[in-house]
This record gives sequence, C-alpha cells and structure tokens, in this order.
Amino acid sequence: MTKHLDRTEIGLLVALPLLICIAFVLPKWIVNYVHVSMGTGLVALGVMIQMRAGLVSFGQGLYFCVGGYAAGMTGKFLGVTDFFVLLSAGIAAALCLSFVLGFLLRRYREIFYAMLSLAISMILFGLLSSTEELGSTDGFNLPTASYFGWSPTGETARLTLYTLTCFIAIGCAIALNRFLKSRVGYVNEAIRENELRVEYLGTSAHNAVHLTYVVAAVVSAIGGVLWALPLGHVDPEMTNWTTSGQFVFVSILSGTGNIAAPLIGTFLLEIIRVYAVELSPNTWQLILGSVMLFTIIFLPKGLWSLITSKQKSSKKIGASAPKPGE
Amino acid sequence: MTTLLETRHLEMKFGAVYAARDVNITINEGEILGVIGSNGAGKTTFVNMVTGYLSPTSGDIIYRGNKITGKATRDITRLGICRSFQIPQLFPELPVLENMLIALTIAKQEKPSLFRPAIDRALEDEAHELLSHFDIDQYADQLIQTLPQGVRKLVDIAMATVAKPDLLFLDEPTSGVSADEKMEFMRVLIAALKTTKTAVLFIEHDMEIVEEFSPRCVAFYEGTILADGPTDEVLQDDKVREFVIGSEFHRTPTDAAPKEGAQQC
Amino acid sequence: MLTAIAIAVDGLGFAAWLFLSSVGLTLIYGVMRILNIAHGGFYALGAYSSAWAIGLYTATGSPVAFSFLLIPLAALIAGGIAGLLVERGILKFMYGRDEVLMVLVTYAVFLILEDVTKLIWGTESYIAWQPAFHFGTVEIVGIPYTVYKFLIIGTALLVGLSLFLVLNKTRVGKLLLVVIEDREISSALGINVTLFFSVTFVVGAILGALGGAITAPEISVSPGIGAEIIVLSFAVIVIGGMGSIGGAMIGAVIVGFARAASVHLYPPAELFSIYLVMAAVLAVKPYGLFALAESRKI
Amino acid sequence: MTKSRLGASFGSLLRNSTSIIMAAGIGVTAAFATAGTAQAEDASVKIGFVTFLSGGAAGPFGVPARNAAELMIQSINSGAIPAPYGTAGVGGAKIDPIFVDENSKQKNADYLKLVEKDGVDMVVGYISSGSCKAIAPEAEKAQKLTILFDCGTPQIFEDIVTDPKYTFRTGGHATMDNVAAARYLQQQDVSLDSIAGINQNYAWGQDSWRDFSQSVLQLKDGATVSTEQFPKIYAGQYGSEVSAILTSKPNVVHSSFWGGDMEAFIIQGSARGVFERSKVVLTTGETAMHRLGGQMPNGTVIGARGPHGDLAPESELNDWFRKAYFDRFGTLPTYPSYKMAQALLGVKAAADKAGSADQDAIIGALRGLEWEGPSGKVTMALANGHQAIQDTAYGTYMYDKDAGKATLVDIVRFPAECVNPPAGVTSIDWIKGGFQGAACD
Repeated sequence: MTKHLDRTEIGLLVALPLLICIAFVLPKWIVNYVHVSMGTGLVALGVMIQMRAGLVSFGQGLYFCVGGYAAGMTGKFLGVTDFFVLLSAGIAAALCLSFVLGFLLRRYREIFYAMLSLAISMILFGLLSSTEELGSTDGFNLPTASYFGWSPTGETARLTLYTLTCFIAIGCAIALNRFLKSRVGYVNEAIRENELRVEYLGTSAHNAVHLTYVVAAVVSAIGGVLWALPLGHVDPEMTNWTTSGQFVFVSILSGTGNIAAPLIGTFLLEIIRVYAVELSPNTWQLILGSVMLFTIIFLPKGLWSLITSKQKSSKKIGASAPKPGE
Repeated sequence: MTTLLETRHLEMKFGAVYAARDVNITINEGEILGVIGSNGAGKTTFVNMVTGYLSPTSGDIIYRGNKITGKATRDITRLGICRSFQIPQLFPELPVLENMLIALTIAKQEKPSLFRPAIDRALEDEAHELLSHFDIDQYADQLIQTLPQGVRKLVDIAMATVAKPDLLFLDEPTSGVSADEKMEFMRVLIAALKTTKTAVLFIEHDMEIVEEFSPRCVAFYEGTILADGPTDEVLQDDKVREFVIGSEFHRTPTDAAPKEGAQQC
Repeated sequence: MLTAIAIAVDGLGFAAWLFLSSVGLTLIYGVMRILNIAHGGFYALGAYSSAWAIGLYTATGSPVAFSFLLIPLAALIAGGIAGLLVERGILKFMYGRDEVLMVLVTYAVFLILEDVTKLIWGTESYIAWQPAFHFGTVEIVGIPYTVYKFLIIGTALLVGLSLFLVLNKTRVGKLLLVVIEDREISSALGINVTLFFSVTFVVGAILGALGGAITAPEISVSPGIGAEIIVLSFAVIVIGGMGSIGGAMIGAVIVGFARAASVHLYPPAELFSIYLVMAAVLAVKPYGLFALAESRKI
Repeated sequence: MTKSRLGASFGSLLRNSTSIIMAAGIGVTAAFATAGTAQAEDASVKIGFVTFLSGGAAGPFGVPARNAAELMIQSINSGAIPAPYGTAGVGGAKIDPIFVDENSKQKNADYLKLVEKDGVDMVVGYISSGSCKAIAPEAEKAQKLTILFDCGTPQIFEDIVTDPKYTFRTGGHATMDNVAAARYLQQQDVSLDSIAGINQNYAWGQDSWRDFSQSVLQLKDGATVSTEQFPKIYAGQYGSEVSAILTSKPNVVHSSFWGGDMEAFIIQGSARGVFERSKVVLTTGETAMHRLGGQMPNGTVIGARGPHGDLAPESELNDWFRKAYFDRFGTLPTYPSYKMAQALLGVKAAADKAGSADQDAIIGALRGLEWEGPSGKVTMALANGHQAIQDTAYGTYMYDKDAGKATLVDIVRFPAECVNPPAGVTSIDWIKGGFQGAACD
C-alpha cells in the first residue's frame, strides 16, 4: 500500500538507481560534484529540519566537522579503515555532543539560537586550529575506506564509496521525510508557528527541539563522514562560520518544502559556482550573489516552489483535498 | 457534586501592582461559570496562573485534591485543564485542518515513534468531526491567517477541546465576534461543549451572554473577587453594578496602567 | 599591575573600534529587524575609500592634519551612496519578508559588494598610515600608545553619546523609539515607517563605513576585511542585546577586555576568546545583556 | 488504487524533474563541448592554474602569482625569455591556461573538474598548505602531473604522499625560512637571549614559530621565550599584542605574518616603537618592502621564502623578469611571482629536455632536474626528485630617503644544504637534533 510510502519517498527510491547509474554515464567530474554534494547536502538537510521548527542553525558545520574528524581520528589513531566503523564513530560522536549541547540550545529561539550555535562551532574551530596533533588548520588526511575487510583500490574504490554514499544519502532522506511526518515533525511545525500553543496542547517544545537538534546533528555528521571519505582530508574549515553559512543559504535557496530540495539545491549551487568561476574567475562571487538575490526576489519560498506551484495548479483541476504535510 | 478545582489565597504581584489578591474560587465537575470584570481586573491573570503560564506569588491551586501550583503548562494540560485565548493562539501559516491535526497528534499520548507517520485517515476523520461540531468544517483547507476573527476564535476553542479536558477556560470567546452574532456563536459553542461533561469557565464582557449561558458568575475587581454566586444575584449586587458593569463604559486610571494593560493582551 | 593597566588600555582601544564597527548593525537591527550581513561590505567600502582618499591627499604633500577630515567624509560618501543604493534598489522590495530571508538577501548583497570593492580598488592593499603617526605616542606605565588610538576611543564615545542624545532628546529620535517598540502601532499612528527605514539604513551604513574608515590608517586595507568584521560585530551586539545601542557599547567593552586579557595572560585562547564570552553571556542571559522588551502574547 | 497513485507520482515526478534534468543537461553538454575543443588542438599544452583570486590571500600572493603566470605564459609562447629559455613553447607546445580560484570549499572537486572536464595536461598552483595536503593524494589518484609552486608545509612528502609519482613541489618548504632566519640573526651578532613571536594562529604561523624558536634554542644556549602571541589570521588589530611584546622586552621579535596582517603589524608596531626596542624579523617581509617604503623601519630583517625578489642574485634572467614584470604591472615582482616563474621555467626546462610536452616525458625529465630560475639554481633533490631545494637568503632593510628607494643590506646567502634537513629526516627532528649534517660552508 502507498500508505507507507508517500510520493517523496517513491521519488527518492526511483532516484536511487538513477543516481547510481550516472556514475557510469556522466563524466567523472560531474559525478564527483554529485558525490560531495550528497555529503554537504545531508548537512543542509540537517539545517532544513531545524528550519521546520523555525530554528536557523548558523553552526551546523560543527557536526559536519565532528563527523569528519571523528571518522578521521578513528582512522588516524586507531588505524581503523572500515567504512562502517568510521561512519559509526562519526555518528556516535555527534550523538553524544549534541545530546549534551541540546540541553543548552533547546532554550533558545530565533537569532539567539543562530548565534549560540555559531559561537559553539567557532569554539571548536578555535580548538582545532590550535591543536597541532590534528594538523591545526591544515587538517589531516583520512585513510582509504575498506569494507568488512575488503579493500578496493582505484576506480573500484571510488565507485563502491559512491554507491554506498547514494544508499546512505537516500536512506537518510527517507528517514528524515518520515521524521518530518512523525509526531515530532508536526510538533516542530507548531513550534515554528506558535510555541505558546504547543505548550498549552500539552507537550514540551524543549524536548522536541532537543530531539530535532540531535537528529540534525547525526545526519550532519553522516554528511561529514561521507564528504570527508572521498576527499580523504578534513580540516577545521569544516566548522568555520562561512561553511555553516553556506548550509543555511542552500537550505533557504532550495526551500524547506521537500526533503529532496536541499540535496538537489546543494548540487545546483555547486554547479552554478563552478560555472561562475569558469566564466569569471575574479568576480565569481558577484555572479553567485546576483543569482541568490534573484532567486530570493522571484522565488521567496526557494527553488522547490517552482515545482510545488506547478503541482498546485494541476491539482486544482483534480479537485482532490490537499494532503497535509506533503 | 465533586470539587474539581480550588484556589486558596492566590496572589500575583507585578512590581507594586497586585494582579490578583486573595483569590479563592472553587469549580465543580461539569459546572459552567461566567467571569466578569473590567479590563485589568485580573481575570486573565487568574487563568494564566491556573494553567501554569504564570507562577503565583503565593497561594495554592488544588486540582482533584492535588496541588498543581507552579507546574508547567504542558503538565497541567495533561491533567485535563485546557484553555482558549482572548487573541487566538493558532498556527497561522497552516490550514485549519492541519492545526487540528497537530493538536490531535499531540493530544494522543501514545508512544511516539520517530519514523511512523503521525497522521492517518482516522485522525483526519476525527479532525473533520471536531470541526463539524463547531460548524467550521467548511474552512478546513484554508490558512488560519486568511480567516475572519470569529472563525479563528472557534478554531482556537476547538483546539482547546481536542484533549477532552475536564476543565476548560475560555478567555473572552465572543470578543471579535460581531454583536448580533454573539448569541448564536455562544449557542454553537456551548452545544458543542455540552456533549462532554466538561466544566467551563468563560470570561465575558457581555452581561446578556453571562445571564443566558452561565448559572453561576464571579466578578473580579482590581485583582480581588467582588462577588461569587448565582448569576442573577451577582449581577444585582451594588458593588458589581458600580465597579464592574458601570465601568465597562468609562475606564478608571488604574485600568490603563501599562503593566496590567500588557497583561491583558 | 602593569599588565592590568595594559589590559585596560588595550581593551578600551579594541572596544572603541568594535563599537564603531558594530553600532550601525545594532541600529539597523533594532529599527528594521534586519540582521545586515552587508554591514561587512559597508565597513570595507569605508576603509577602502578612506585609505584611498588619504593616499591621494598626502601624495600632494599637503599638511597631514587635514587628512583627518577625509575619514568622516569618506565614510559619509561611501556609506551614504552604498546604503542608499542597497536600500532603495533592493531592500525596499523585501520589507515584511521573513527575518531569515533578509539575512540571506543581505548576504547576497555582501558577496556583490565584495566583488564591487575588488573591481574598484583591485586586490592590492591600501596603506594610509599618515594620520595614525601624526600625533605620535604617549607613554602609559612605560608602554607607548598612539594618540590616534585615543582619538578613536574619543570618536566612539562621541558617536555613542550623539546617538543617545538623538534618540532620547529629539522628536525624531523619540518617534524612532516608537518605531522600534512597535512597528504596526507606529504606522497606525501615522509615522512614515518607510522613511524611517530608509534613513536608518543609510545612517547604519554610514556608521559601518565609519568603522572601516577610522581604522584604515592603522591597518592595511586589503580584500576580505569585510568578512572578518561581520562575525565579530555580531558577537558584540548579541552579547549586548540585539538592537540596543547601550548594549553594543557594553558588548564591545566586554569583548575588548576579554580579548586583551587573553592576549596578555593566555595568548593561545585569543582565537576563540570572543566566542567563549558570547557563549558564556548567552548561557546566563539568553537574549543578551540589554535585550529589547518583548511584548507579552497573552 | 495503489497503482494509479503510483502512476500519478511517477508522472508528476517526471514532470517536476524536467527543469532539473534540463539544467544538468546543459551542464553536461557544455562539458563535452569544451572537452571536445581541447582535444582538437594538439600543439598546445593546457595548464590549470589554481591560486587565490579572492579573499585575504589574493592581494599578496594569489594575484602576483597569477600575474607572473600570465607574463611567463606570454613570454614562453612567444619565445621572449633569455637563454636558455629562448625557444617558443614548452617542448614545442604552446601553453593554454585556465585560471581557477583556490578560495573554494570544494578544492578537490574543482581539481577533478580541471582534470576531467577541462582536460588540462597539468595543474600548477596551491598557495595554502591545507590545499596542498588535500590535493597531493588527489593528484596521485587522478594520475595527473601537479606542480605545487608555493605552499610551505614539510608534511607533503614527509607524511602525505611518501612515494610521489605525479606531484612535484618546485619551491622549498617553510622550515628553511625559519632556520635561515635564526642563523642570520646569529651571524649578525644580534642578541638572542630573549625572543618573542607574533604569528597567526593557524598551521603556517604555528609551524613557523616552532621551527624558529627551536632553531634559536639550538643555536643559543639559555635563550628564553618572552612571549608567544598567536592572533587570529586576518585579525588586523594588534594593539594588545604590541603591548604584550613591549612589556616582555625581547631582543628579537619573530613574525611569519603575511599580506595585510604583516603590513598592519608593521604600521601598528613601528608607531609604538617595537622595531626600535627589538630586532624584528619578518620571514615574508619582502612582499611589503616596496609598498611600505619609508614606513618599514630600517634594520628590520627581511626574508622572501627563498632567494627571491630583492634577495635574488643578479643574472640576466632575473633582470629580464623584473623589468618585464614592472613594465607590465607597474610594480616589482614579489616572491609569489618569482615562485610561479620558477615553477613554469621548471616545466619548460623539463619539457625542452625531454623534447615533448607529454605528461610522462615531463615527469621523467622533471624528476631530479636542476634548472635556473630568476632567483638562481633550483634542484629537485628531495623526495625522489620531487621536492625542490634551493638556497635562501636574508637581508636587512634600509630605506634610502633621498632616492626614495628600498634596499636590502647585509644580505647573507645560505646554501640549501645548510637550512634544509637531509633526505629522510623530518624537519623538527632535524632541528631538535642540532641540525645534523647541515653543510654551511
């Protein structure tokens, strides 16, 4: 029954084989941008689910970095190269840290949530930048991943990692789609709209925010690991405010309407940047800024609204009641 | 009749101003009770204290024999005390149906799952049914922010009832409803509420409505209770006539004091 | 004791620069509820135009004393023009939009301003040291300090005082306070909110440019200085309470002293001292030290 | 019912994806188009240049390096460089450049794009050590000749890529800058009893200070560190740091500041007498000397990360380079320009020697190559012939007020073997071990 799979999820499942196929069809450099975009896209997803609760994290790079570093340090100091162990290390680190920090952050809203998350991420930036054992600002390199004792090299390694990344990214997206439609997901919407009423309906806004914060942290850490492994390198720039800022901008530009939006938006923005650099290596920021400005002016609800507005107009004809949450 | 709620010597001070002083009220199960008083008399403060939004400076609130003073709003809601608001507190950018669905989702105290959709067909049907009770199901797909004040008031009240409360506070349910629609509005409302055994306390400025719908009435003045008893007696009370009903049309300087003004809205 | 005095003077000097660089940001936020990332762009524009003007002026061999006039003039012209263009050309169409969206808009403007600055002045750095050296130094407990530093401190006090007087003692200021308090009511009262927004934004932009212009003689004006100031000034106004002029002053002093103390006592902490202070202040006072009062909902 | 819903979903999904697919499609077509044209011409060698074109490192490093690249490309293609580089092209092929901004979050993806989409034959670039650390393994994976022309970290061939095949570095690493600085101060009889450092709080600053302070501790018994300042990069305001240095009264102040940070420190420090009270050594000071002129205090010890700029020995090639650069850009070339020219001349020398611009031919010839750059002899001596060593030099700044000209006096040259660790020894072990095997004439 479709009861268990909504349209977005079906779309994502359909996209999965296509995504894997492009590794064989498209030129390697585009696949490469797709690959890293899945990593950073997951962080944008983490930002997006918080945005659903009206919370803008200007420090999501924190968990992007925690994921990457936890995986990297597991490899560097424990000599582990197994993909799943590294991924688990990233998740575990983010889980612990976000659980603790959540007690602080759940009390904050609006710009103060943004600034506090920023402050915490910048403290980590400072700490990592002055830790010479971890290569300071230059960071350090990660091992090539192995999979349950199998250590592919060269093209096989790249494709294995890419395929796994596709599976995990799509899996995360589906899980988050479920999360948004779960009780907590609805509570988050309600918090964004009117937190007072949420409390009066008999549930704790703090707990919902805390939970969302942890979920966002975990998915960002997964993004961090998936981004760092193909790169083979991590550095503190991952938790710098400029990195976090980009995640926020991608989420807003893509729109919070659909779980797939940040993933696609990340890739599109990356491609725009690549062509802006190619077109005008000295003033690409000007082009990027203008594109952003025009997007906001003409598509205030993000790029995804291009798609939903089309849907709405076609739906009117079908005259079916709009399903909430879709 | 069983006592549902009892307040003892409730006191609330904002700086030097008393918003409530020695407030003692008892509410019985299934009772309907009207509260009158001029702006700044402490009516909303009373509701705010009982529902946990404000913590009283001193005094006790007893609900079903247990002290609930100072408990969090959400915990009090879970005990079965709900409220509506003078200014509707809704989720303005969402459709009416979704407002109700959120309220219903939260009200269901089942074990929440992170990855199971919270909303299904059954819940939607329940939401539509609730809306029909209040005669507003035709607005189900409209955004709150596009609706007239009267409908918003009803949605606000409908949301307060989803948890099937034992005690419901309605803060000026008819404010924002045009004068000639007030009676009909209250009739729909009380009819909807009578289907359950909910005790209702409503704050009202229109004496006709109080007379019509509540057998008992409490009058507030400057944070204290001026009178409490059968509605016709209270409305005939000299002090009530002088300080409450009379002052509806001319504000005294204390009423305009900024602290209390902010308190009201 | 020596260290304590050094921390006090250094802290004050840093705080003065911080205050000048962030007061425009807090003003704009207070009135318009826009967290203006383009502020960094105005700062850079001010710094470049002042360094450029001073460079041109001193190249003529004219007396250095008059070059001081170029600093406020450069800020006024650069900040005024840029502020007006941004407000009239872009922001005007955006009022009423979501706060977060406005952050994004101003970020886009910032990116554009960065490259515009680069197109005008190139990537080479500009140096205009003459004013900073003109008055020489004074010694405090054996440490020489430039007189120019004290001029900056004086300017910061002057700007703070003027803003206080304008806001609290003039009719326009009082109307502005009403706008800050409640936008809807003030437009209902017949106040021309749009005009107030325009003026505030331009004044904020000029103040941002002044922050850059006045520090230009002490530094090397090079690409990227705008990005650095953004987070720093955000920290200052968040600590002080967003939208509060007095808060910005206190925030600047706290950050200034924290940084000076870490430099003198534990240099490795300099990198994150500011963020540590910000996190600490917010943990105790979640909305900053002088948060604007929120009106109660029910 | 299930089926129809599914079908509808598919339909809408397809409809909705059209725009996205179209956007991606445009990208792909464009990609193939450019790749096609690149293959059409074969008498050219396509080189990707990656330097900072935006951000704080653009002005002092990225843009001078790009300028030098433009000048050298034009001169190489037209055969305008003095002997032995008088032939046109590299190995007969003309250089076709493509410039990319190093200031990017996706450096590796950008690199792969250069290799895959733009089809470059080699990549020359990377100023930041962080970039080099990330790119070196990528280059080996992509099997593309990659020449790191500037970045300073010794780790590249010590830890990251220990058996390089495609990665070369044509500039010396940062260790020699700081070892030479310490040796220079000692030779000039500057008291090293108490030293202070002000370095940016990131890898470059931390490494520089560690190498310098450790070297001084080796060279001078009983030397003490009076204060170590680590302000944030691009901080710009150094009032507190200057006070801290002044109160700690060191004999020597060391700084590896660069660009705007260095210039700001010179202005703020000189205004308050730091340069009079202590001997200040600026390891990258050369980039600022012609810009600051009289503002740079006399007696400042200045380095150029190699014998570049004013520290370069006189030669026909150097004279040509300075003049050509000045004529074209209106300023004298600083060390990033020299390093870029050095890298491109290395490529040309290798290609000319092999007689081909083929990647394998260049790699084979460049390994262990010795060539003359504008700043003298360069030898690919370390890391299997992939890491260059070069002499270095330090001098003392002197401003001739009458002529309005900045000069360097007391220039001391240090042979490469004197200030670089021998092959197989890491820099810090070498310094702490008392410079074992250093050959300093």
